Amino acid sequence: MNTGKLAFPMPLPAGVGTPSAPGGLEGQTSQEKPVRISVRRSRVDGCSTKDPAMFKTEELQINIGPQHPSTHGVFRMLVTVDGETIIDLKPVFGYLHRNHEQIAEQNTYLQNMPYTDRLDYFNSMANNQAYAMAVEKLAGIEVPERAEYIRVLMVELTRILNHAGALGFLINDMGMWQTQLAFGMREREKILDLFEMASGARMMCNYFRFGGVVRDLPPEFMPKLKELLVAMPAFVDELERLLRENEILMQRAEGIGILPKELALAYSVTGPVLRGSGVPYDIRKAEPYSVYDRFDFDVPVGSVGDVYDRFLVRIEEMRQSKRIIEQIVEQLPDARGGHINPRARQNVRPPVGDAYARIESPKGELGFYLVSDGSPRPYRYKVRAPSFINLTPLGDMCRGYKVADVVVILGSIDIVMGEVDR
Amino acid sequence: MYDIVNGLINTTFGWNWPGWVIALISHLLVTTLLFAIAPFQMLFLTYYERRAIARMQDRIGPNRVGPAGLLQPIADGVKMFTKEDIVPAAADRWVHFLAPCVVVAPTMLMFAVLPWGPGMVPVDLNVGLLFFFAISSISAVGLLMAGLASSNKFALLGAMRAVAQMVSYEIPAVLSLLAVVMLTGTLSIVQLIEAQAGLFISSADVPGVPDLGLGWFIFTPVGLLAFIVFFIAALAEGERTPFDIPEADSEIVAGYMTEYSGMKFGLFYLAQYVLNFLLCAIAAVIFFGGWQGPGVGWLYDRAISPANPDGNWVFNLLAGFLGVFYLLAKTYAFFFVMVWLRGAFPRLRVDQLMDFGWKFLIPLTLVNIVSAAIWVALLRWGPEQGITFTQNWTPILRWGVAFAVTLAVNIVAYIALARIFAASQAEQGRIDLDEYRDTLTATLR
Amino acid sequence: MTVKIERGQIVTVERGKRTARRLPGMGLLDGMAVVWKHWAGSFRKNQGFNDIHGVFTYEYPEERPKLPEAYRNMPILLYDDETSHELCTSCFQCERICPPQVIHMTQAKDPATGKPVPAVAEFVIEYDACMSCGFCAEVCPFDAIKMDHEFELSTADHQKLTVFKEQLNRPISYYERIAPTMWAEVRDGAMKKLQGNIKRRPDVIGMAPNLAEKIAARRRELEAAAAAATAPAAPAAAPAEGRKLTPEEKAAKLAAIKAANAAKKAGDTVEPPVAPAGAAPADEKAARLAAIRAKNAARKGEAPDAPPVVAGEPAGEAPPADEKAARLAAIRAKNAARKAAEGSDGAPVEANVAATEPAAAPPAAGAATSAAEAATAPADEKAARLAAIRAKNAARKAAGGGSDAAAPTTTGNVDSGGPGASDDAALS
Amino acid sequence: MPRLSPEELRERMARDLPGAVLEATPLRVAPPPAHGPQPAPFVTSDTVVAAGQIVEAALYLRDTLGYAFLSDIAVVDYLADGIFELVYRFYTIEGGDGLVLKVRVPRETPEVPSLTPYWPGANLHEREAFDLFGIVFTDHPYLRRIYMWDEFEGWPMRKDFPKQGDKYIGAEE
Amino acid sequence: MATVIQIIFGLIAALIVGAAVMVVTVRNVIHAALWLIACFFGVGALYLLLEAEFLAVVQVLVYVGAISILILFAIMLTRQVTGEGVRQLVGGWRLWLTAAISALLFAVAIVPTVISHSWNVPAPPAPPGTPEPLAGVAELGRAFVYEFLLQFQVAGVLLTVALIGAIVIAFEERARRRRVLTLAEEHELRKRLAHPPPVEAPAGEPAPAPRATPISEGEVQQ
Repeated sequence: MNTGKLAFPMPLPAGVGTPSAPGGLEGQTSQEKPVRISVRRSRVDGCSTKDPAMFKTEELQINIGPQHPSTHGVFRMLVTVDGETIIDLKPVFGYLHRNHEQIAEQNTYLQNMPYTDRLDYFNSMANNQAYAMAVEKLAGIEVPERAEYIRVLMVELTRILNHAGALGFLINDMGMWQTQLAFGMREREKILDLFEMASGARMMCNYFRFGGVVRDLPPEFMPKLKELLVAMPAFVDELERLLRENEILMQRAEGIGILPKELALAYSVTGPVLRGSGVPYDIRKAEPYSVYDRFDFDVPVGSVGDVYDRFLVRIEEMRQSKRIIEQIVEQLPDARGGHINPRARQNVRPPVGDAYARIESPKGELGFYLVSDGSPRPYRYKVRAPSFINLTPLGDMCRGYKVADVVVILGSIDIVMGEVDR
Repeated sequence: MYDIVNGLINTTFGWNWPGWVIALISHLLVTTLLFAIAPFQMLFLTYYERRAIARMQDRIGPNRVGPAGLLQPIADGVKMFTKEDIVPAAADRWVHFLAPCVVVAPTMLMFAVLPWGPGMVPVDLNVGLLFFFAISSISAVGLLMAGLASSNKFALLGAMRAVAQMVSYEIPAVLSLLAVVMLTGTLSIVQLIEAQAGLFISSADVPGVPDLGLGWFIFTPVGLLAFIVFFIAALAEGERTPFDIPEADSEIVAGYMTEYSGMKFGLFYLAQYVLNFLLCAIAAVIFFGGWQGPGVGWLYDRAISPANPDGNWVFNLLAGFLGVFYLLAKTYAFFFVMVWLRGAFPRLRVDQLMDFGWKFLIPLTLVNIVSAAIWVALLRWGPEQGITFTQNWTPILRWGVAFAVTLAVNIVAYIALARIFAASQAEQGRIDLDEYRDTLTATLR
Repeated sequence: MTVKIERGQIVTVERGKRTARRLPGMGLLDGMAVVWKHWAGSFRKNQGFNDIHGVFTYEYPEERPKLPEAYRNMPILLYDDETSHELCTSCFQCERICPPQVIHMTQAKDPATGKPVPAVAEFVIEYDACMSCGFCAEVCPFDAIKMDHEFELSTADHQKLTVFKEQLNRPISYYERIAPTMWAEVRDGAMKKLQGNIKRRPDVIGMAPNLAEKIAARRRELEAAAAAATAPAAPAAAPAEGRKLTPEEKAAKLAAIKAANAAKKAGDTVEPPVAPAGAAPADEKAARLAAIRAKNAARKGEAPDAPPVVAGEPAGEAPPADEKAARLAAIRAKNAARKAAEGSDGAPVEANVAATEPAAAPPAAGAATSAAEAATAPADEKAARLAAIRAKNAARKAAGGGSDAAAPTTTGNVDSGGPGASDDAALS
Repeated sequence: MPRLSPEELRERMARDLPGAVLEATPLRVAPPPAHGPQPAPFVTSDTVVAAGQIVEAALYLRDTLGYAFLSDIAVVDYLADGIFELVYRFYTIEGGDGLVLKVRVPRETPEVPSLTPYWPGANLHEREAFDLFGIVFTDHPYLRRIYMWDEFEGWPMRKDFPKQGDKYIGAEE
Repeated sequence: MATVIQIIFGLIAALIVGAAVMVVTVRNVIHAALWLIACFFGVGALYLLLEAEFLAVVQVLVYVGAISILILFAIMLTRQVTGEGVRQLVGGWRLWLTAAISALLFAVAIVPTVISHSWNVPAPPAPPGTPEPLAGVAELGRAFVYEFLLQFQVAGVLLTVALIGAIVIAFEERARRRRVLTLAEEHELRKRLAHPPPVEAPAGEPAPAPRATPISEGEVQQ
C-alpha cells in the first residue's frame, strides 16, 4: 500500500477533505480557507477603476442564532458573508448539551428508556426501538413476532409524522406562513393521538420495553389507524399539489445546497440527506432488522442532491411508510406471541460485553453502542445521533450560496437539537 | 366637504364666514376623519388577516377577545402601548425616534387623493396618481433611517433590502399605471374613475354603452396585464408574501424593525397595514372602477353635485354609501388575495426578487405600454394623427380589433418573457468551469 | 457494482414539472387552489381521522379532548373507598425505579411495638421534576400507584408541585372511572393483596389521611372495642397526618424523609448522639431532628417577630425562604451522606473528596444538630447552608471512620455494593 | 464482494497489513468487587488495530474491502485497565453487517491519527471524542471542544471525572 | 389670505435655510443626508405654494424618493455605517477653493435669472384666456415634445448612455468579484482537473470521471 493510495479516491484533496472547520469560537479562523477565485482579473485591469480596492466588499460576520427563529432550537451558525454570499459557515453546538451519555451511565438500563425519548423528541418511538434493540442484543432477549410488528408500525408512523413536520418546517423556513406546517401538524396530531392511545403519552412515549412493548394495542387502535390510512394519501397528494411544482419553491430549492453523490458517503450523512444525494442506502434494506424483511417497499433516491431532492425524497418516503403500514395491518393478526416476551426481565443485568444496534430512524442512522460490565448500569452508552452527523457537511454545503439559503439548507437536513447536543 | 360646511355655516346659520375659514374647517374635518379611519383600517386588517389565514390553515384564529375575537386588535394595541420602549444603547437616538414617524406620515398623506365615493375625495389633484406614488416613496427614507439608526446588522440588512425592493418595484408599478394613464389621458384619480363607467366596455371607448359602472380597465387586455403587474409590485411595496423579504423572520429576524419595541414597533405595523390598505384601494380604484358599480352612477345623477346643483341630498347619501361599499368591498377582496398568497406561497430570495422585478416585470410593463399605444391608436386616433384605415370602422369593431390585437401582444409577450426569464435564472447560478479552468486551477492548487 | 435490494426497488424521484403544463405560473395557481379549498372547507368541523379539511381546532377550555385510558400524566396513590385504606405498603419499588428520583416515602411504624407496618407514613412526589414515564405505576406490585389523567397542573407556586400524600390520594372509584378496563384487569389481585395488608395494620395506620371523619369513626370503633375488652388504653397519639399540615411542617417532613434516606444509605455505622426516645431507628430520628433544628435556627435568624404560625392556617402565610433553606439543607446533607457512602464502599477516591482520614469524629447527625443550633446568622439561607455543610463534613468523616472501624462487622449495605445493589434487589 | 466476518478480516489484515492487527487482550472493564461474584473479563471478537496504523487499516477497509461508510466512532474509558478504546464502525452500502476496528490507547497519552482528512464525516465524531474524553486526534484540522465551552477544564465522559461539583459551583454542590 | 401665504412661505424658507445650514455644519454624514432630505422637502413645499403641483410632486418623487435614497445608499455602502465617522472633507485652501467654485457655479445659474426677471410684487393679473405657464402637466408634456424636443432627446440619450455605462461597470465589477465556489462546483472542478473531460462534454452533465479506486466508483454508480 503506497502513499498514493492514501489520497481520497474521489478527487477530494485538501479543500474538501479538510472541511471548512465547523464549530469553534468567533474570530477563530480555520486553517483551510474556502476557495475564493478571482475570475477575469485581466479584463478589468486597464478599465474603469484605478483603485482595485475601492470596490472590494467587506466581509461581514453574522451570528445566526442561538436565538434565531429558524435554527430549530438553540443552534448557532457563525456565518462569514461577502455581500450576501456565504464564504464560510461554522456551526456551533452545545447550547442544549446535558451530557446525556453520562446521565445514562448513572442509570439502570430500564431507567434510560424514558431518557431516550428526549433525544429526538419528534421520534421518541424510533429512539426507543434502537435502544431496546441494543439492550436486547446485549442481554440476549428475544422479541415475540407481534411485538416486532407493533414496533415497526410505531416507527413507521413516526417516520410519517417526522417527515410531515420536517417538510412543514422546511417550507416555513422558506417563508410560507405556516400553511404547510399547519397541515403537517394536523396529520401529526392524528398520529400522536394513536400514540397516546397505545402508550399513554403523545411525544415522550416510553412505549418499548426489553422484549416487546409495554402494553398491547387497545381495541380502538386499529379502526382509527385504518381511517388514518385513508387520509394519508390525500394529505401527501395535496402537499405535492401545493408545493411540488410551485415556481417559487422550485426557485428556492433547485440547485441549492447540493451535496454531490460522490461526497455524500464520505461525509457520513445518512437518511433522507444521503438518499437525496442519490445513494440508495437504507438500513431497513441494507441490514434488515426487526421484521422489515417481510415488507415490500421502495427506496426513493434523488438525482442531484439539492434541497429539492431531499424534499421529494421525504414525500416519497411517507408514501412508502404508508405502504409498510398497510402490510402490517394485513399481517398483524397472524403474528404470534404477545406484546412482550413474558420471560424478559426488565431489570436486565447483561453479561460483560458490548453491542451496537442501529435502525433507520426518520432522520438517518440511529445507533446505540452499549458496553456492559455485568452490573445493572451500562458501563458505556453511546448514541450515534443522525441529526448530529448530518450536520457535518452543513458548512461546506452552504458555501457559495446566499444567506437566505442557509436556513433552507439547514431545514432540509432536518435536525432536532435535543439529539444534536445530547 | 367644503360644500357641506359652507352650506351649514353660511346658509343655515347665516354667519357669513370667509371662504378660507370654511376651507380650513372642512379640511381639518376631513383630515380628522381620515386619521380616525386609518388606524381603524389597520386594526381591522390585522384581525381580518389573522382570521382569514387561520381558516386557510384549518384553524379558527383569534376568537377569545370580544365576540368572535373582534376586539383582539384592541387588545394587541393595548399591549403595544404598555410595552417598554427600548432604545439600544448604540442607537442614533434622534434618528431612531424619527424613523417610525417618517414612515407613518407619508402613508397618511396618501389618503389625501383617495376617492371614497362619488364626490367624496379629500383633494382632487390633477396629478393625483403621481402624488400617490411620489409620497409613497418617502417612507423608504424612514425605513433607511430605522435601519441605520438601530446599529444592528439585521436591521441594516433589512432596511437595505426594503429600500432596494421599494425603489425597484416602484418602477413597474408606475409603468403599469402609465399604460392606464395613456388610455385615459389623465393623472387625476377622479377622472380615472369616471372613465370606467360602462358595461365591460368603457363608455369612454365606445359611446352608447349602457352605464352600469362596470367599464373597468381590468376588462381590457392592457388593463389586465397592468393590473397583474401592479398587484405584484404592490405586494412588493407593501412587503407582503412572497416579497416580504425585508422582514423575513427566518433570515433576518425582523428586518429594520428588529430594534424597535412598544408603540414605535406598532407604528411600523400601522404604516405597513395602512399602506397595504391603500395599495389595495388604489388597485381597486384604477383597475376595478373604485366606487363604480351598478347603481352608483344612476344615484349620483340625481344627487347634489357641481353638475347638478338642485338634486336631492338623499341620493347623495345613497350614492355615497353604495360607492364606499363598493370601494371597501373591492379593497378587502384584494386584501384577501394578499392573505391568500401569504398562505399559499413561500418567499423569494432577495436576488431572485430583484431579478424578477427588473428582468421580468419591467419588460412586461414596457410591452404593455406599447399595447396601450396600440389601443389608443386604434380607438381614438383618426386621420389627424395619421391613422386612416380605421376611419370607416364602427366603434365596436374598432374596440374589438384593439382588444384582439392587444390581447395577442400581451399573451405572446408574457409567455416569451417568462421563458426568457426562466432560462436566464437557470443560467445564472451556473459557472462555466471549463472557461475558467486555468484561473481556477491556480487558485485551487 | 449495483446495489440491489430485496422486496422493492430503488426509485429515483422525479424532479420538476410532471405534467405537460407549459404555461408559466400554473404551479402557483395550483397552490392557490389548494389553499382556497382549505379556506372554503374551513366553515365546518373536521370530521375525523380520514378527513383533511375542516377546522380541527379544539377550543380547549370549553371543549376537552377525550383522553384515552392509557393516558398518563402524573402518579397518584389509590385508596379503597370502603375501608379507606391505602393500597400502598411502602415497598420502595417505585422509589428505586424512578428515573429522576422524585419519589420519597417513609414506612409507617407501629407506635406500640416500633415494628414496620405494611403502610406508608408519608409519601412525597416532586411533580416539578417528574417525567411522567409511568415506571412507578408499572412496577408497583400492589397497584397502589397509578397515572392520573389530570394535566392542568400549572401554578405560580413552585412549592405546590411538591405533592404529599394528602394530595396524592385518590379513591379507587376515581381511577375506575378514568381507566375502567385497565383497573378491571388488576382489580381482583389488588383487592386481595389489600385485604391481606389491612390485617397487618394496627390502629388507623394506612388509612387515607384526608378522610378525617372516617379515621375518627374508625378510631371510635377501635376505642369502643378496646373499652369493651377493658384492655389498657392505647396511647392514642393522634397521627400527624390527621390534621392539615402547615407548610413548615411539610418542609420539615420532607427534609426529614430525605435525611433519613440518606442516613440509611450511609450505612448503619453512625451512632445516635442522643438517647433513642421512641421506637424509630436512632439515626433516622436524629437526622429528622437535625433538619428540624436547622430549620428552626434559620427561622430564628430570619425574623424574631415572625407571626406564630397557627396550625391549619393557609400556606400563604409562611415565609417561603425558610422552607427552601431547610429543604436545601436536607438535600445537601443527603448528597454528602451519599458521597460518604460511596467513599466507604472502596470506590475510586474522587478528586474532591478529601475525607479519607479516619478520625474519631463526632457522629454525623450530632454534628449537624450542634451546627444547626450554633448557626444563628441573620441570613436564614446562609445559616441553613452552613449547617448543611457542617453536617455533611461530619457525616463524611463519620462514614470514613465508620467504614474503617466497622468494615469487618457491618454486613448489610456496605457489602452489597451500595445503591446499585439495592436497586437491583428492588427490581428483582 | 463477500461480506467478511471479524475473523476473516483479521486474517486478511494480518496478511496485507503486517503489524497492524494486535491481539485482543481481555479487559477487566470494572474494578473487581471485594465480595460477590466476579464479573467475567471482556473478550472482544473485533479487530484490535495498532493506534499508529488506524489510518492504513481504515483505508484498507475502504479501498480494498469496500467498507466506505464510516458510521460511528465511539470511545470507551476502561479505567481499570488504564486504556481508552476507540471503536470505529464501517459499513458498505451494499448492506450487511459492518466491520469494527478497535484502537486501544493508554489513558495518559491518548493520541490517535485522525481520519478526518480521508473521511470528512469523521470530523464531528472526533471532535466529540476530543471534547468528552480528551482523545487527541493528530492531523485533525480543527480539533476544538464541541459541546463544552472552550475554557472548560476536564473531560466530562471519563470515568474519573467528578460526578458532583466543579470549580464553578464548588465541591459543596 | 396673502398674509397666510406669506407666513407659510416664511416658515418654509426658514426650514430650507435651516436645513441647508445643518447639512453643512452637522458632523455626522448620515444626519447631514437627512437634513438634506428635509431641505428637498421644503423646496417641494415651495413649489406647491407656487401652485406648481406637478413640479412639487416630481420634486418629492425624484429628490426625496430617489436622490436622497441614492445618497443614503452611497453613504451606507462606502463607509463605516455604525460609527460616527469624521467627515472626509478637504481642508485648508482646498476647502475655500471648493466653496468658491460651488458659489461661482451657483451664481452662473442664478444671476441671469435674477437680473432678467421683472420683480413685480404682486404679479400683474394675467389676462383671462392666457394659458398657465409651465405648470400644468399637459403644457409641460407638450413643451417637451415641441419646444424643447432637442434638449429633451439629448437628455434622454445622455441618461440612457449613463445607464448602460453603469450596467457595464456593474458587470465588470461582478465578473471581477471574488467568487466562492460551492461544494458541487468545487467537486466538479477537481474532477475535471484530475481527469480532463472529452472535448464534446454535454453542458450540465458531469463528465464521467474515472475514479481512483474500485469501491467508491461502483457503489455510487448503481
